[in-house]
Amino acid sequence: MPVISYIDAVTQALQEEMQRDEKVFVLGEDVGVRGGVFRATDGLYKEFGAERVIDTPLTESAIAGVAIGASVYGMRPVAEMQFADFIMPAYNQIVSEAAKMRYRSNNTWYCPLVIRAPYGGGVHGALYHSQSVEKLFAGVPGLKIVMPSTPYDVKGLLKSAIRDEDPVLFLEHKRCYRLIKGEVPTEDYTVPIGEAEVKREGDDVTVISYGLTLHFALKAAEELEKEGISVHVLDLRTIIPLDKEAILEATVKTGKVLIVHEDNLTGGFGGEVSALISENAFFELDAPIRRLAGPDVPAMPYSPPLEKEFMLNPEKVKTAIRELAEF
Amino acid sequence: MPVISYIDAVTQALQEEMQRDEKVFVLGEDVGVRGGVFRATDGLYKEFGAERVIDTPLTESAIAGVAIGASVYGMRPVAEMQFADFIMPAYNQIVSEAAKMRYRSNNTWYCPLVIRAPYGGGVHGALYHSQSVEKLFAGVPGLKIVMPSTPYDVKGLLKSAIRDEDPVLFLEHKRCYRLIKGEVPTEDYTVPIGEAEVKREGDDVTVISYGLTLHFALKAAEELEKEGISVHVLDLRTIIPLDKEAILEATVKTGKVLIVHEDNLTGGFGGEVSALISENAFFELDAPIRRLAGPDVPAMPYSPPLEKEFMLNPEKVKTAIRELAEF
Amino acid sequence: MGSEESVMETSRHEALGLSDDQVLEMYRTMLLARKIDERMWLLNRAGKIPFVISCQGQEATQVGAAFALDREKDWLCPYYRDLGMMLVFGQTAKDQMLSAFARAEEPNSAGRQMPGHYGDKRFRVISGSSPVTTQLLHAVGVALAGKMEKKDFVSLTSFGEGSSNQGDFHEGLNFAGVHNLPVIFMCENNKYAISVPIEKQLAGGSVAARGQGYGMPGISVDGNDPLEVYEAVRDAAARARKGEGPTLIEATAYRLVPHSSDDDDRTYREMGEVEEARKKDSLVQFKKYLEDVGILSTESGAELEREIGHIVDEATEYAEQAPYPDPSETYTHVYAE
Amino acid sequence: MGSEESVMETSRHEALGLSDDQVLEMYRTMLLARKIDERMWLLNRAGKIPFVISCQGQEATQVGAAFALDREKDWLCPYYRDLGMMLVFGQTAKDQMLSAFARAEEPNSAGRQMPGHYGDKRFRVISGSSPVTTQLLHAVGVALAGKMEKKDFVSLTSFGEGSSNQGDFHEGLNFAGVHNLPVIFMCENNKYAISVPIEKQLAGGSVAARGQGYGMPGISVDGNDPLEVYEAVRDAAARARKGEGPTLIEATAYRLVPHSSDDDDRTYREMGEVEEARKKDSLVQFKKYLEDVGILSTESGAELEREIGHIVDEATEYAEQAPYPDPSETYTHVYAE
Ligand SMILES: Cc1ncc(C[n+]2csc(CCOP(=O)(O)OP(=O)(O)O)c2C)c(N)n1
Ligand SMILES: Cc1ncc(C[n+]2csc(CCOP(=O)(O)OP(=O)(O)O)c2C)c(N)n1
Ligand SMILES: [Mg+2]
Ligand SMILES: [Mg+2]
Repeated sequence: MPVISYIDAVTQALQEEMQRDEKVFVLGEDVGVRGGVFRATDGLYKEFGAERVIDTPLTESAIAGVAIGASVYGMRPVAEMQFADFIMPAYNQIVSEAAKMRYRSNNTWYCPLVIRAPYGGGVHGALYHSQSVEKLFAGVPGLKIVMPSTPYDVKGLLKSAIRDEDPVLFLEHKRCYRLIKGEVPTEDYTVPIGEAEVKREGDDVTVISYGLTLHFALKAAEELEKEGISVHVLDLRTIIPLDKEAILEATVKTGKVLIVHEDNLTGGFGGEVSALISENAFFELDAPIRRLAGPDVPAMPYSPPLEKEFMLNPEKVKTAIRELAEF
Repeated sequence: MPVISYIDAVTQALQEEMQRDEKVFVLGEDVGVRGGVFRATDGLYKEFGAERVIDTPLTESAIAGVAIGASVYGMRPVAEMQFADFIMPAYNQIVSEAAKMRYRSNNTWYCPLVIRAPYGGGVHGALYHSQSVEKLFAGVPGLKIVMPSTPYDVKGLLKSAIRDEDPVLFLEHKRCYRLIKGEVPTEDYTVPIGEAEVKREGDDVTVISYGLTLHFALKAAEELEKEGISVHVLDLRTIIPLDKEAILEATVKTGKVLIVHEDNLTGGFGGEVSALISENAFFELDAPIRRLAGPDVPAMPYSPPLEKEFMLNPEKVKTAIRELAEF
Repeated sequence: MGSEESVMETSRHEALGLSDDQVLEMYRTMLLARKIDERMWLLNRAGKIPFVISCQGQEATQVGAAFALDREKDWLCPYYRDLGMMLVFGQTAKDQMLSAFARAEEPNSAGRQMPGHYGDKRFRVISGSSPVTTQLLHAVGVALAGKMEKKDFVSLTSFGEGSSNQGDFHEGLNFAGVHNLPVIFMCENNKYAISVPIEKQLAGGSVAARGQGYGMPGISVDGNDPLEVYEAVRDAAARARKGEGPTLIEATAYRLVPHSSDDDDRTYREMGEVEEARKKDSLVQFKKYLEDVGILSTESGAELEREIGHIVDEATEYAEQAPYPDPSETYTHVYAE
Repeated sequence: MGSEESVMETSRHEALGLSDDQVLEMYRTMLLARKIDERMWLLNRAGKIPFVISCQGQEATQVGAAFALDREKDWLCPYYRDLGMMLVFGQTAKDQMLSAFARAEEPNSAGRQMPGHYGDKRFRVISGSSPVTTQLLHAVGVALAGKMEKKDFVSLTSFGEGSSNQGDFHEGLNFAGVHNLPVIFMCENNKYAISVPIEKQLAGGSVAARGQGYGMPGISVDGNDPLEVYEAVRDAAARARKGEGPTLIEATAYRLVPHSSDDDDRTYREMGEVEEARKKDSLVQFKKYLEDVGILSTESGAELEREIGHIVDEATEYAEQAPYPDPSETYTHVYAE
């Protein structure tokens, strides 16, 4: 199997889906001629032309709203928000419209659309090019939220998202784009939305994560093995709908749970995971459920020492796991 | 002490603060001549004139953005969103601007502004005049979120919000407006932001809630007393910043916790409260932490049987408490 | 505007290519919309339905516009007052009453949404929400899809003059202009947004004047005149189908009743102003026109009123008896099942 | 435009009431902005600073506009390219370099924000963010406050032509129009929004043309000519102070460098086009003007360049040595402490 980068997996999925289905098209700022500011849509303009790879005006609400209209009509738009931080002007369209279209029309109309957005920090992006936004959408029924961590999952899940009958927010950690590489089959495959995956088996402590921090957990697990701590790592992959069974299974496996995400602690999605566990597997727990997350400050600052302070890393994850293991 | 309604407490607080401080002004849709569609600003236009009680165009982003500009200048704007459901077009201004102004300017600029919004259901308001929106803002550091349940708290907290140096989202449960009455002193007083209050003492089960469902909890507690179940009821009043000590104290009091809110279960603020408890008071718990909340559907439907099904009520809360008590 | 020779003898509707039957049908639909609406207020005041939001005063705009479209292929993204438009496109009095009573059989949402929140796949009417102006972008999206698929339909979206100040208006007109899309933006200017009059709402005072800033025609019409609206929309649709892009139309009329059943308009406007507006009521004026050109007589007019009264009665009775949705419906259709 | 008698003898800047010293100061500031900007690119390419976003090509617009304001009382809500404006209002080369190096002493945010995210209480410049066009509404809010407090300052906000399509533009202009506020909306049209050219961005092709839809003057000026910009902003400010309300100004120039240090503009525009634009570079043209009217000589021009070179060197050295903020700063100033 060829080894490709996380961002190439995005591009391949888009390209193959556009080849497979004429209704699939891409729209967003700089996605056409420029191929996207991260180059995620590189080559698509050349292959599919200006009509299917649309450079839109600088208007996120219109990008979302036009995609909604086109998807209701029967197209399969894949909209790009240039940075997840800039999805806010489209919030009304996504929350009030896309997420509620099926419910409010009693299953008559619906929005099979994907909104892709690069999120996350560690790239000198400062306050507004580093944010995690999943918690702002995780409580919006009607929307699905996918947050893959590996090229394999990116490609398989993006294909599933495009083929899905409901609106999917597809969040790509921008630090992973060129950092994370992995094997990806050449033949067509999908990864189902809503299924978590055990990325590493272990017995002492369970880490539940997604995105970039999943890799920190894997790294930490590898290093802790040498200290004799065996870590079980669950990659949520999709946060809505949430794979509750997988979470409970992973909890039972070790009885000690650490939830890790880059998004701020308070109001972050870790709270939901924690609540779910303590509601359903309370008596399986051998220690308090712990969360390790970004601090409760508005966003990640620019200056390197501050950015470093905000970001998680394998060391911080290791420390938290060790504490739980020793509990 | 005079007994007044929840909405009158809003009006009184606004009026008294406008009398006290010339920098305080009100803006929003229909807040002037009409006195607000709920009449929360009734009489203010007459007393303070069109300059301090501004009927704005139908533009929520402008209402928030203009309030931000004016507050940065040094005014004390109190903006009304006609319904919390219509705050979404202002999401970018609130999340990206108001909440981050102080942090991003290293404490140089800040936004002492209040955004009031009627939220919640049970008023035949259907999908878009019934939503709870707190979870959409609870993970936004820099913003404070106040959700009072009684006229006393409304008045005292709204005054605190107006005097606060940071942006405050002030969420008023619209079903409480005329339903909930209570004693309110005539002299000036404030209720501090960030302090929860025990609204009823009890020994068997702790209920943590806010807004309309707090009253359901009190009603349930009253009725359960006859069955010999003693219920401890904590009213969060402010959800950001969260009164962690009060939550942990209330937990320790009974060892059994039920969190109740009208907002949807998944991603709802109850998750944060639950996670906090299981992280910090795990060994004080005698039963799994339970959450009772609105179902995971986009919003409350119009048709009476559906609205009723969505809404919580004292019966549903009673059942949940009883289950916990018997655990 | 009509051929030189026969201007004086030709009636206005003939000059527009409309037959007597067609204008009669327009009037009939306007009247039906009005009567349904009036009945809803009665039902509301009698405590039978929780909420009404009215088309009263805007029937000419709505019916004139919808008549100018192709009811077999064009798409609508209307707003909550567009009862007249919905009737033209195919919904019935029964549909409206079922919706007012929030019954399971109601075609827009099976009772999930408030009345006035239209949506009907049979007639290519996309489901609308309450937050204003969002639908405008959906119409642009449909028009984009149509262009991509080389179809020749147009989409029409309507909205109030207050709502035209929302950011989505700007983003939508700009997007449609850049991509030269077959979409018609129709502002139904009824002079108030709840209590806020145009002077406090709309800088410059004209929605139509904003068209040229997007390089598209911005056309003002008398919203009380269904023929004038018809002509403007017909021409806009023809341009759109020819690939000449979008049009902004502002049809000005007046909201004859309070904003909704929850409103009390005496708190913000003089009742004399409403009385004045009633004199220009399109139902009065258009009726007079039809009488003047000899299409409607006192008798046939009265007969029509009776017939429509029956229809509304029947619809009301049917809807009142119809069952509510089952509570279990609360949980369905969040996602594809 | 100047008095009849002396038009031919009077130089353009004299006709505007500007002294020789003033225009020299304008040129000096433009040049300083350019040189700081150029140095930042070098530092970036040398791996010393992570990011640059440029004013290059827009100096005339920025400096001309800021000169027309009252630096003691007017307010600014600028955007990320407005280095020239910030220098006029009082920031220094050192401030810019501290910001580029993300140092603790940096005045906009103490290193929290990217360079170009201006904010300075000393000069009444409200802190800006990255999401475009949000600052426009803040300027409207400041103007509203000024009107309420019966002050006679104006606020000026600037933004790109791409950004002018955001909903906040529409809502802001409308609000300012309705309330007749003392605010100047200045679009710096540099013909691209990253890779997207005006034709794909801006329906109708003109931002200025949108002014009349809000009942306000919409004025197009040559963004390469600081005197033309100065005049337009001066007049707008005078109108605003007299209570005559807001003005929209579109100053068209060209972005001479890539969008930012992360961009590669060869992927979307011909380098020949950039070369063409360089011929109209305001620094070249305005220098020539000053030479033509005898204010600048070859020698004094060279001396100025040297002096500015020194300033930039010193600023760079200072900033490079200056300390980063302490990591503990990550946690401060979320709320009032
Ligand atoms: C985004 C949003 N804000 C506020 C409201 C509340 N609201 C409903 S209708 C209305 C007035 C609309 O006025 P206009 O656009 O002129 O339409 P009209 O009702 O007059 O036909 C308002 C403020 C809403 N539905 N959506
Ligand atoms: C809301 C938002 N969307 C997207 C971006 C990313 N972005 C930064 S600058 C830019 C282009 C801006 O173009 P224009 O307004 O013409 O200003 P210019 O950079 O050309 O001066 C884009 C798309 C952003 N900053 N904010
Ligand atoms: Mg109106
Ligand atoms: Mg530009």
